[in-house]
Amino acid sequence: MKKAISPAAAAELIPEGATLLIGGFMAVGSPIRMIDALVARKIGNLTVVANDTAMPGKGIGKLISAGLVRRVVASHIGLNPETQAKMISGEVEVELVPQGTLVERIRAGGVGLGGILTATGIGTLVAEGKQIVEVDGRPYILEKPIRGDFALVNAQQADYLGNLEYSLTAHNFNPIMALAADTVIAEPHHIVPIGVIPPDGVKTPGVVVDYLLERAA
Amino acid sequence: MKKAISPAAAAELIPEGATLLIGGFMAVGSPIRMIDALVARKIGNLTVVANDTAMPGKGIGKLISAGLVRRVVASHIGLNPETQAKMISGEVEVELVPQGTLVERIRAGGVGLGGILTATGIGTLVAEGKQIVEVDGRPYILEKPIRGDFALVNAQQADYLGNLEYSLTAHNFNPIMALAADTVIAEPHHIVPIGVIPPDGVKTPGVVVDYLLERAA
Amino acid sequence: MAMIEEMPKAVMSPKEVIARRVAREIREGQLVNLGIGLPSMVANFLPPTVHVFFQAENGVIGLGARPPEGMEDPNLTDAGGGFVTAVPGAASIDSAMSFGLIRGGHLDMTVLGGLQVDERGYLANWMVPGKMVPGMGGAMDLVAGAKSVIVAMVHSAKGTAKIVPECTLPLTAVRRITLIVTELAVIEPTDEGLLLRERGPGVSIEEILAATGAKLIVPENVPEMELM
Amino acid sequence: MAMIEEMPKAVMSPKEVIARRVAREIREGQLVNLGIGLPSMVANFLPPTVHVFFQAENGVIGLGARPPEGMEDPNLTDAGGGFVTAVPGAASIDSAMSFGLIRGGHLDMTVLGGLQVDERGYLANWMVPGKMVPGMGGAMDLVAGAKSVIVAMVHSAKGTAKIVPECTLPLTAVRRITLIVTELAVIEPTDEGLLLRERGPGVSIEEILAATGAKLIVPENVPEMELM
Repeated sequence: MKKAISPAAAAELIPEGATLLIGGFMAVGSPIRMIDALVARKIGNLTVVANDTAMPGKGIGKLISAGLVRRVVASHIGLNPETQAKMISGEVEVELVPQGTLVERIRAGGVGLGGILTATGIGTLVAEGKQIVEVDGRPYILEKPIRGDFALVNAQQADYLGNLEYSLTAHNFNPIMALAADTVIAEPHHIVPIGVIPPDGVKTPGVVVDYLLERAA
Repeated sequence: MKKAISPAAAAELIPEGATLLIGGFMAVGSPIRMIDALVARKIGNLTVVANDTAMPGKGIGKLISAGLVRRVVASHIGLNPETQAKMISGEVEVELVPQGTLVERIRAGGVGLGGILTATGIGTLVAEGKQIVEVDGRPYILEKPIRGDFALVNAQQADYLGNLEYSLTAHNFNPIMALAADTVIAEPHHIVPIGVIPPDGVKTPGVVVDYLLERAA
Repeated sequence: MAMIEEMPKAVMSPKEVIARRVAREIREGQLVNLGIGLPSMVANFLPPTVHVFFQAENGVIGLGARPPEGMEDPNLTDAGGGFVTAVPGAASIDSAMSFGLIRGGHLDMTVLGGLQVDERGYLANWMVPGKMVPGMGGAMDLVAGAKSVIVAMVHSAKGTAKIVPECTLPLTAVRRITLIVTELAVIEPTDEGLLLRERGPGVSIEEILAATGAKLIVPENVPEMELM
Repeated sequence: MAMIEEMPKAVMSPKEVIARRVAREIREGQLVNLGIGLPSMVANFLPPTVHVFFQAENGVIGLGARPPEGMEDPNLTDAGGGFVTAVPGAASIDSAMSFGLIRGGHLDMTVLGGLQVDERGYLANWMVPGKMVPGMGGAMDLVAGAKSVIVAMVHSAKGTAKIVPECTLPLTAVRRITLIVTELAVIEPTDEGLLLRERGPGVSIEEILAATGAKLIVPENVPEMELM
């Protein structure tokens, strides 16, 4: 059985300067209540690893607007002019990573691989300063694993054991991030009794989830 | 819409000397009818990549007994004394791969990665002759991707588009192998109309499946 | 997916010419990824007899049209964040599976916008240093991994050539793309260089050469493009 | 999972002593992988108040006991191929997820059999060259990846020591395992060497030393093991 905690209590777990893996794609499938609690708590100096920073005032964009983020690792910031402005001003450090490489680096962190070997980015700015490994005569970039202190994931449904189901395009980075952090906090839309989610429907086994956000008021 | 073909017609697609990825774990979740059709067709010189060779007379064990296999890449052959005897006599070449490494090598082949970096096997016989890559001071074995000419996978249910669902411990290597071969032949227990498997229930998207075995007589 | 709208060619916008021409490249049963913006228009011009699967890299195979008013699902959007539907038989995929399919060679075609394409067939489409740094999103994986890469873009940007001898903007990949489709021309990068395949509706070879910064190989016969 | 059976110690088999002692190491809420054979017996001796999740590496988290006669499902077996059940709240996992959990440090404990363990705490348990080459199955990943590795084995094999100065059989991993549990002793590999922690029921230190091929560090006080 997991403990259901309030967003505020969950935010209390997270210290200044933490590295957060945050699920979502343009705020779809992002842990919205958790983000609001972080904004309310005003813990700063965060590193956020996420596909994107959404838009100002939406999803992860709220953390950027509130000035709580020092570093972003993302594939795309194009729809959030605040992130771009803060990058140019030097307030936020941004590491841009191809989307497939980003999710696979997080997976590597979660499943205990030493890194990934990908042809994506070969011959581009992305390869600069990185080790190139040849396999059977073809070059690949060695991209390092990414892990978080916390993963903040959104799910459609959780059972009392923390088994998670996702819906349609709200899967995105969530099931992968749930494997790659020391502490995993899940924000489900619904919490259901054990057995409601059949074994074959579980996308994230409850054993990797530490906390569930309590139901929305 | 996929074409439903008979096991015999599917076996006709497979030439002598082909490399087959075959799902299953001790014959649980193995494509049994497909294997029987291969035995009936007597195409030899096969390379079989699978978790294990089951037992004599069961699952992949039938291919071994029939003398159709020249090379096996597996994590375990301990419950099939025929495989062991043929390995010792030199009739069958056996490459033993740690189970987690095996499935991840097949995944790398399927998702276009240049190989995997794993600490499993470091300092053991498994590391011999392989490239060691250091990442942040820790050594990892570079294990190469595996792909097949054909993947023969078993599934609980397919829809007419080839979307696949699996059941309980019959998942095992099947969803991974379905990504890693030039031609994918799925043997479902049931074939259902489009829409019966909801999008969130699909474990293998039909776009990667080439043929479905017709329903059992 | 949608009905073919018969329109007089004269009133077609450049983008529509491009989208209608790209639509002709798509084959029955293919898995296709359409970038946001211009490339997404291509879906509107597929004949209803051609069934393809559109992948939205954010998580669905079997992307469908816009949902009916009031039936939008916040959990079902395309890569641009717009509401979409899913066709019967669609599959939800997480980002690892989505890019596994892209990088692993399962994607038959991607249609992307471009800032520059050069004589090697290399594409630059993800940043203008010091000016626009949106990030590459999925573009680098798409160009590196898709079986066929079609660049769909207007031929030049406010008088500046986008088809150039060598990209001056940061590359998206060092892979030679498959085809360039603009409102003026269809151009195929080959071993020998950029081969002019087709002319836009009513466009002369001279007009194409004038608007192109790179050297083009011009065969004797350059037919006018047929549109879907 | 099962009821504790109260049995007089005198009639306990060596394997039962081992399984009952290992059961004491398991903590509430842990994710535990039990190898086939002796290790799988451990589940029988967990008190009903301790809830753990057993992983079968072939594809389920939440492995349960044998199913009722006639209710076996051919799609639900353990890593040895035997019919099992799944507890409420179980999760099906494919092999990539299963070993992702193992290699990624999500598995709290694995209990494995052993052929040899040496003074460095290294385990050999997957082959006897020229004699038995079953393959390592999941053992190498389990030993490399699990947070805690317990080797559960009878102390010696037909008079031949299995706890040795240096493994002569091929290693399973170069990781120092956490604890050795035999019917004679509980031994912890440490920086200084193999530390004798506990004696088996009614077993003297002399008997342990005589059956052990490796050097043991023997503290002043070596209590008799308590069994579950």
